[in-house]
Amino acid sequence: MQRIGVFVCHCGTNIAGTVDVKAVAEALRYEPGVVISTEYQYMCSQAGQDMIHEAIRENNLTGIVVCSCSPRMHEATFRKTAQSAGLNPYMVEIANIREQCSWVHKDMEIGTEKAIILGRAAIAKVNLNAPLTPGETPVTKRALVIGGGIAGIQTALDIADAGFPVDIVETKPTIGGKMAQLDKTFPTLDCAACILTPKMVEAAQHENIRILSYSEVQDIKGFVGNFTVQIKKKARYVKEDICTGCGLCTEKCPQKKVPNEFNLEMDNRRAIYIPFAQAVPKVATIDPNYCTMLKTGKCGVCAKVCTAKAIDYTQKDEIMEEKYGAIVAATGFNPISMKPFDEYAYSQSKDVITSLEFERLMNAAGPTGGKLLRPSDGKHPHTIVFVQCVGSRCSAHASKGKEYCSKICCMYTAKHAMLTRDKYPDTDVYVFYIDVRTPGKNFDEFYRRAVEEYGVHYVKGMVGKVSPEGDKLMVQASDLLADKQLHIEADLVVLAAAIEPDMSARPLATMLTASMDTNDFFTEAHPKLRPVESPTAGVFLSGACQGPKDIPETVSQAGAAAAKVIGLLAKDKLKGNPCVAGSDEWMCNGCSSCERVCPYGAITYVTKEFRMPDRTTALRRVAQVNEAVCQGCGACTVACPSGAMDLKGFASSQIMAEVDAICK
Amino acid sequence: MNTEALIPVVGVITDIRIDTPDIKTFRVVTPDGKKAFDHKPGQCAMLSIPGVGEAMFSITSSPTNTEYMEFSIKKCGCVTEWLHAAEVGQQITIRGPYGNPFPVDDAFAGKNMLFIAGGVGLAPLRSVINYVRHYRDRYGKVDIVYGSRSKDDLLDYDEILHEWMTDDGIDVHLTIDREQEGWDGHVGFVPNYVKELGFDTDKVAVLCGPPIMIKFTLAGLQELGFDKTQVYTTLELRMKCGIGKCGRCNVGSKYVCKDGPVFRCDELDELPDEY
Amino acid sequence: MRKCSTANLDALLRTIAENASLYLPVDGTDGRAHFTKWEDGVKMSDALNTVRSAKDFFFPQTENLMDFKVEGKTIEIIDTREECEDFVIFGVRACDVRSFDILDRVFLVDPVDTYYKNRREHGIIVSMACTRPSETCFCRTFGIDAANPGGDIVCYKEEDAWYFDALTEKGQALLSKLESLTEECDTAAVDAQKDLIRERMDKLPLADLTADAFGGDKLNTYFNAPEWKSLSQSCLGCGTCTFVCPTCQCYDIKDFKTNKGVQRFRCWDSCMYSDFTKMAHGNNRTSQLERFRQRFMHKLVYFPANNEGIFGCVGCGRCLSRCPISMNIVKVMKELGGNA
Amino acid sequence: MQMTEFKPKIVAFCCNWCSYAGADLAGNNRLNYPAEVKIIRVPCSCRVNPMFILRAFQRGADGVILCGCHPGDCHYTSGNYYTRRRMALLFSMLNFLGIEKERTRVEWVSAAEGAKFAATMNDFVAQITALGENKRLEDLRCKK
Amino acid sequence: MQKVTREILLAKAAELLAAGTVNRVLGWKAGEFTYDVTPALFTTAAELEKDFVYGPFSGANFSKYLVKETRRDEGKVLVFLKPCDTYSFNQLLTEHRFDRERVYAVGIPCDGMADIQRIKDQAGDGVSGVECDGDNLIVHTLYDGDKTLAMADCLAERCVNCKSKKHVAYDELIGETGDVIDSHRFDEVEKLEKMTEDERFAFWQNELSRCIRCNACRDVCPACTCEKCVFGNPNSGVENKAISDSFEEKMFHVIRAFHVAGRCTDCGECSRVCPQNIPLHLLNRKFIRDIDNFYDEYQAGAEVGQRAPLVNYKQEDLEPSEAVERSGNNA
Repeated sequence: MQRIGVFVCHCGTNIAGTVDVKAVAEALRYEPGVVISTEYQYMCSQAGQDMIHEAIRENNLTGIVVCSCSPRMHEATFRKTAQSAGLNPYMVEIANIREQCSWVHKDMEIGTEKAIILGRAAIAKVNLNAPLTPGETPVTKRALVIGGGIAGIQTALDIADAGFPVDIVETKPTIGGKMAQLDKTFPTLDCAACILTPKMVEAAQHENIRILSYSEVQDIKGFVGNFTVQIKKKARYVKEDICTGCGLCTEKCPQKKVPNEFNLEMDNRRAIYIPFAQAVPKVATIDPNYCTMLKTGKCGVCAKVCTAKAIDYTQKDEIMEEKYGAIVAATGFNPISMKPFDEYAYSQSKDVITSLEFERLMNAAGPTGGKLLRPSDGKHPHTIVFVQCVGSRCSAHASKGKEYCSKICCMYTAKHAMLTRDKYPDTDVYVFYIDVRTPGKNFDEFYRRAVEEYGVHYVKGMVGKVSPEGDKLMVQASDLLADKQLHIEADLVVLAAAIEPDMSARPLATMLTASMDTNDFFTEAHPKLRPVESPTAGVFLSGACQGPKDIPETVSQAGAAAAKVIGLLAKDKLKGNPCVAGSDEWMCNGCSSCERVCPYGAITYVTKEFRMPDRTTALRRVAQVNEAVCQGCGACTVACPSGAMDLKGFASSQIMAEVDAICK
Repeated sequence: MNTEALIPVVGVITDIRIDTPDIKTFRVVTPDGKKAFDHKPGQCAMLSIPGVGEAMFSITSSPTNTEYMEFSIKKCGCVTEWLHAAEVGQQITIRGPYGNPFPVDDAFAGKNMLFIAGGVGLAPLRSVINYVRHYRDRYGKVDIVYGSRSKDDLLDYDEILHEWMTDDGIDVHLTIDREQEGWDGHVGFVPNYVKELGFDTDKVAVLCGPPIMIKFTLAGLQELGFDKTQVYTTLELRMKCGIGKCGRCNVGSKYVCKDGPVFRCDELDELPDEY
Repeated sequence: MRKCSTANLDALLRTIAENASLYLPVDGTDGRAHFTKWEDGVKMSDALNTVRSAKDFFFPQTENLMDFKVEGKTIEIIDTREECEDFVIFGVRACDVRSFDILDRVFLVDPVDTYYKNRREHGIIVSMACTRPSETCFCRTFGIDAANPGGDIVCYKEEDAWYFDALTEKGQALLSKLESLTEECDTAAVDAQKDLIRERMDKLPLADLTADAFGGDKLNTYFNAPEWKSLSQSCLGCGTCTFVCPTCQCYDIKDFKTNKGVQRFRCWDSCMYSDFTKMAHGNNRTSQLERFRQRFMHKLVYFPANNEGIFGCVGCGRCLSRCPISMNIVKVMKELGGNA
Repeated sequence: MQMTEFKPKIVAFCCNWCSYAGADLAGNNRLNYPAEVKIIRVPCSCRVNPMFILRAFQRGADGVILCGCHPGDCHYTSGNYYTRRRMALLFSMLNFLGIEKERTRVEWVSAAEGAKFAATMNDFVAQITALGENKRLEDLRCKK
Repeated sequence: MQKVTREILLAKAAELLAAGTVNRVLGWKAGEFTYDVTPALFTTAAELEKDFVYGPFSGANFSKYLVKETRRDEGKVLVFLKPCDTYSFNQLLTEHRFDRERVYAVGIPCDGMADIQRIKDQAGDGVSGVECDGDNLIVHTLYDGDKTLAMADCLAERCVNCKSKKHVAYDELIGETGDVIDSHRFDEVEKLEKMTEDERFAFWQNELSRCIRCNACRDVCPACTCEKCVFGNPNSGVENKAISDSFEEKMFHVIRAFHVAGRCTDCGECSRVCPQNIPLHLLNRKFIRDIDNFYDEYQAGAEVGQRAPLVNYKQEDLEPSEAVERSGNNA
C-alpha cells in the first residue's frame, strides 16, 4: 500500500474561485493510502514545491497527487520536485482541477464535487503506480545513408561535416542519381552536372564518408542507436581500388550492343562500362548479363588491355555487416512506366518520349551530343507537343496512374519548352496542361517567361490521343479555354510522366519496419512536426522517397534529416520514455497481434524454453518490447488478447481504477 | 440466526514486529482488546482484508497467551503484501480456529520433544514450543533445531536468545545455510545438522519447513532410528473456506483445513502425493 | 396415497403457490427444461430432467455471504443473512433428491453452513418417479430407486391423475393443505407404475454398470492408474460437468468492491479449472490429469471414504449429455473398473 | 419523468496529444460544459480497451465517450485508425445486444478544437440525459 | 465425391504410423451410445483398430489440441481435418500457436455432422444408438422403437449453414476438396438486426441469462488459446468465476466475442458445446458480418499470414458513429 500525499493548489483564485479547495483537501484525506492532504496558494511556486518536498520527506511518502492545473502545464515541474525529495518522478499524478474543472464550471458546489472526484481518480491511479526508470542505450556514432542521389549525397555531406562517419549505399555503379541525368535545372537554368559533380567529388574525398557503390542493403536488425545492417557489395569484376578509370577497357570491349541505361537506352554502351564521365567512383564495371567472358569464358579483352590489372573475372558478391546509430532512407524516385498510357503511342513511336529522355536528348553528353534530334530518324523536330500530368492527378477510380501531383513536371516542362525555343527558335512548342503549378521561389516568373518571352503555346486541356502517321505524330487534344478540339501534326511528343518511389523502397521499409503510405512513399513521423523522421526511431527520410520534390526542396530536407541524425549521434546514450509497453512472457501467446499494430517495430519475438505449471517444458514464442524504440502509444495492449501486454504508467489496472473512482 | 463459520469478526493489529526482511509478526486482538477466540497449538486462523482477500495463517502465539494472538507472516501473494504494508491500528477480519492441533495433551504428554524447523516453518512450531515451555513439567527434555538461510532470516531471534536458550532443559541448536560475518554458530543445512547432532529416539519429533527440508530431515531421522509414528509435521495451508467444504485443500479423502494441517508422518503415507 | 385428477393439477399447483414459491421444470425458449417459478399458465415440462440440477435451490451459483464497510483503517462487518421464505420444488427426480442427501453431508456437518441450512429448512421437495428413464441414466448403480424417488412428497404421474404420498412431516403438512383437490386412493396404479419403471430400468443400456469396484478403500488401487492419462487427455478443463452436476459442491469465496463497500460472495467453482488450487503458496494440482483425477476420485473414492460408502455421484447422466468432448464418469468407471 | 433530477455519469477518455489538450483549451477559453463529464487521460485513443468501456458501464457510467486525434493526425501515426475499427465493431456489437447506440461515442478533437470539445461534451451530456439512466449494462451490486 | 469411411481413415493412419511419418494420431474415440464420441490420441494401429470411429458424430475440431500436442513430443502428430477445421488450423498457424512441422494434416471431405440434440428433439429422449443408412439416420430409441430421420434434418447448425467445403490446409487430401459455399449463415443475425433495440435486448437478456459461466465455449474455442485467459486472471479486472450479476454474462460474452473478432473462423464449436443452448455463434457471426460490411470481406484462416481486420486499417475506414447504421442494426 502506498503512502500518498495530496496537494491541492488554489492557483490564486483560478481554482479557489470555483472550487472549495479546503473541502477538497479534507475529503481526499480519507481516501485509501492517503496519509496527508493539504492545500496551498500556488503549488508550482518555490514555496509550494518546498512544501511538497518537505511533506515527502517527513511522511515517507511513496506517491503524491497534485490537484492543480493541467499535467501538460506542470507535470514536469512536480516530477522534478518529487525527484529532489528522493521520490521516483513517476510516482506523481496530477488531477487537472483547473482547465478541466474550475475554468469550465461556474458553480462552487459542482466544481468542488468534481474536483474531489478527479482527485479520487488520481489517488486511485497513484495507488497502483510503480517507480519507473527510463532505459538507456548506447549510440553507435555512425550513420548509413541509403541512396546516393542528391538527397543522399547532401545528407551524408552534412553529417560527415559534423564529424560523424557516414556510409552511402548506392545500387548503381556510381552515385549521382537522377540529378546526374538532368541537363539543366529550373528556374535558374544552370547545368545540373556543374552543380552536382563537385558534390559527388566532395563526398568521395570526404574523410568521414565511405561510398559503397554497386551495393544493396540486405537486412537490417536492431533499433535506434544500434542498427546492424547487412550490405551486399555486388561483384563488379573490377578491382575498385586498382582501377584508375582510364576507360581503355570500355573502348576496347568487343560487346558494343548493350543498352545504355544512363541514356535511357537511347544509345548503347559496352559490357564493361563507366556510366558517365564524372562517375564517382570512377571505376569500370562489367555487366555480367552481357560480358562474353563471364558468360562463355571466352574473350578477356578488357583484362588484356588493362594496364592496372584491375580486371578480376572471379570476383564474387560480398556480404558485409556494419553497425550504425542512424539510418537515412534516400531511395529517390523513378518516372512511372508509360506502358498503360498507350493513347500517347509511347510504345508505337520512338518519337514519343518521356521528359527524362528529353533531358538526355538535350544534354551534351547524351546520345545526340546535345542536339535535339528525333530518335526515329535523327531529324530536327519542328513541332513539339509536351503533355503534362501523364499519370499524375488521376482519379482514385482510374485503373492507372497516381492520385497525387508529381510536383516537378510543370516546372521542368516549362524549362524544356524554354530551352527548345531558345536553341531552336524555329520550333513550335505546345504544352498541354490541366493546371500550371508554380509555387516556388521564381517559379511563376520562370513559367511566365516561357509563355511571354519564348512564345511557348500553353494550352489548358488534355491530349486525347497521339497517332503516328508516316513520320508525323497526329495529336488530338482539346483546348478547354477556347472550347475546341485541336489537331496538331507534331514531330515529337514529350510526356511528363508521373514519378513514383523507387522499387527498392518497399522492401527497405519492411526491413526498417518503417511505414509507407498507399503510394509507397515513406510516411513521416508527423506530417507537420516531424517531417524528416520516420515513425521508426532512428530512421530518417531524405528526398523524394518521402514524396515528390524538386532539387532545392530535396537538398533542404536532406540537410534537415542530417541535422536530426547529428542530434541523435551527438548523444552518448539514449534515454527512453519509461512509459513503454511490456509483455508478460507467461501470458504471451506469441500471436503477433501486437507486432502488427506497432507503428515503430518495437516488438520482436523470441522462442524460449519455459517450464510450464504442469512441470513440463515447452518452447514458446513470446513477444519482447524494445524499450528504446517503443513510444508508448498502447496500441499493442488492446491488440493483445490475453492481456500480456501492458503499458507502464498507463496500466490497465490503473485506468480501470480511475474509471472506478470516477463512477463511484 | 446461528453463528456462521464463514462470517469473521473484526480484529485490530496492535503491534507489528519486523522479524526478517520478508517476515513480520502481527499481534491481533478484537476492537475491545480481547483475544478473538481460543485455540490449541498448531491451529490456524483465517485473516482477511475486505476487497483484497482471505488467507489462512498458523497462529504463532501460544494458547497460554490469553491476551492476544500473533501471526508470523511471510510476504507472498496479495493478502500478505497488503498486511506487510499495513500499520498499527489497522483493522482486519479474523475467523477460526481451524484445523487439528498438535496432540500436546496426549501423544506428546510426558515425552521428550524434538522440534525441527526451517525458515518461516518456525511459525507454527512457536505456538507448541511456548506451550511446552509454559507447561514445562508435563514434558521431558526439549531440543530445538532451527535453521535459516542467514542470521537475518531467523524468526523470533530475540525470543530464542533471551527466553528459549535461557530455559532449563531446553537445548536450542541454531544453524544457517552459509557462513556469515558475525555468526559463530553452526553453518549447514538443517537435515545434515540433525544427523550431526544425532538425537536419541526416545522422543517425539515435530517438523516444519519447506517440503525439501521435511523430506530430507525425515529421512535423516529415520536413519537415526526414528519411526514415522514418532514424527509430526504440518502441511502448507492451501485453503479457502477453512471448514472442509469448498474442496480446495482436499488431499485424498482428507481436508487439510479440517483433518490437518497437523499429520503424523505415517498418516501422510496414506495420502496421495498431492500436497 | 392421494390422487389428483390431471384436470385439477393446475388448481393444485396454484394452491401450493399461494403459500410458497413454487418451482417446477418448464421448457424454456431454448427447448430445454429449466426449473422455473410457477405462475398461471406455466406448463410443466415433459422432459425427463432439467439442464441444471435442483441443487441450485440450496446451493445457488452465487450468493452474497456478507458485506463490509471500510473506512480508513476500520472495518464493519454486515451480516446480510435473512430468513429464507418457504418454497416448493416440484418434480424433482430421484437422482436429484439423492443429491440433497449428499450435499447435506457436506454442508450440514459441523460447522454447519447456515446459508445452505436456511434454504434446506424452508424448501419442500416434491419428487417425481421416472417412467421414461433415458439412455444416460444410471442412478441404480448408486442404489437409487427411480420408482421411489423420496423427498418430502413423492409423486407419480399417470395419464389421468397424479398420485401423491407424503414422506415427511413437512410433506404431510403441505399435502394436508391440498386435501380439497386430492382424494385418498389405493396404491394399485402407483404399484403398476413402479413395476413398469423397474422393468424399464433393467433394460437401460447402463443397467449393468456397477460401482462395486470403487469405494473409500480404493485410493491406492486407482490413484496411480495409467488410465488417467488417456481419460484426461482431451479434457478441455471447462466447468460444464461440475456446474450441471447435482452433487458437485466446490466453491470459491471472493470479494467484490461495490461503489460503497465490499461484498463477499460465494460462487461455484470447479476442480477442473486450472487455477482451482492455485494459491499464493503454489498449486498442488498443476496438470489437467491431476484435476480430472481429483473430480472422479472424489466422487468414487474420497467421498465414500468419509461418508459410509455413499458415492458422490447419483447417476443423473447430465455430464454424459453435456460434456463438450463426451468424457464422463461412466467412461471413467468402465475404463478403471478393470483394475479392481 | 424526472429528467431534471437525473445527473448522468459520463466518462471521457481523451488522448494526451490532441483531445486532452483540446479539453485544456476549452478550459483556457472558459467554455462551459457539464461537470458530469470526467476525463481520463490516455496516451492515445488506441490505449482504450473495450474492457475499460464496459467497466465504466458496470461501475455506473451512463455514457462513455472516447476522444482522439483526427484520423491522419495521430501522434503515433496510426493509433486512432485502430481505435476507429475497434470502436466501430464494439459499438455495433453493443447495439446488437440491445444497448442504446447513443450511450457510446467516438469524437475526433484536435488540440486546437477547444470549442469543439466543449460543444461535443454539451451535446453528449444532453443526449445521455435524454436517454436516462444506464439500465441495460448496469451491475446492480455496484449500486448497492 | 468419395465417401470417407472409418476404414479409409484407419488405413491412412496405419500407413502413416507404419511409415514413421507420424507417431501418434488425433482421432475420434467410440463412446457408449454412438453419439458420445471423444477426441483421443492414438499411438498404435491396434488402439486405432479397437476404438477409432468416424461417423456423423465425429465433429470435434482438433486444431486446438495441436497447440499442446506439438509442444509435448518429438515427432509428428496426424490430424484429420474437415474443411471447416482447416480454417482454424490456418488461423492458429497465422498466430504462431503451433509448430506446422510437427503436424501431418490429412484433409477429409465432410457432408455435415449430426447434432444429437436435434435427433433427440425428433426421436424423443432415450436414444440408445444411431446408425447411418445412406442419407438417413436410423435412430434406436428405448421406448419408441427405431426411427428413420433424414440426415439433413439432423445436421448441426454449423453444418446446415456450412460456409465452405474447401480445404485450405493439408499435407494430403482424402477424396476431393470442395468449394466455398454461399451459405445462409447470416440469416439469423440479420433477423436480429431487424428487431428493435428493445427486442434485441430482450432476446439476448433471455439467452445470456442462462449462462452459467462453465467456460465450455471458451475452452473449446480454437481461437481461445491464450496462455492465460483474461477471465482467469485476477489482475485483468474482469476475472469472475461465476455469474453474480446480469452484467457479467454480457461482459463475458462481449469481451470474448471481441477478443476473437477477426480471428474467429465461425467453426461453431461454441454453440455446439454450450450446455445451456445459448446461440453464441450469433455474436461471432455478427462481428464477421460487420467486418465484411465495414471493411473488406474477410474469412479468418483462409490463408496463413493474413492480417486480421482488427490489426489493420485503411485511411478511409468508416467512423464509429456510422457503424450502427452501416451494420444493419435497426436502431
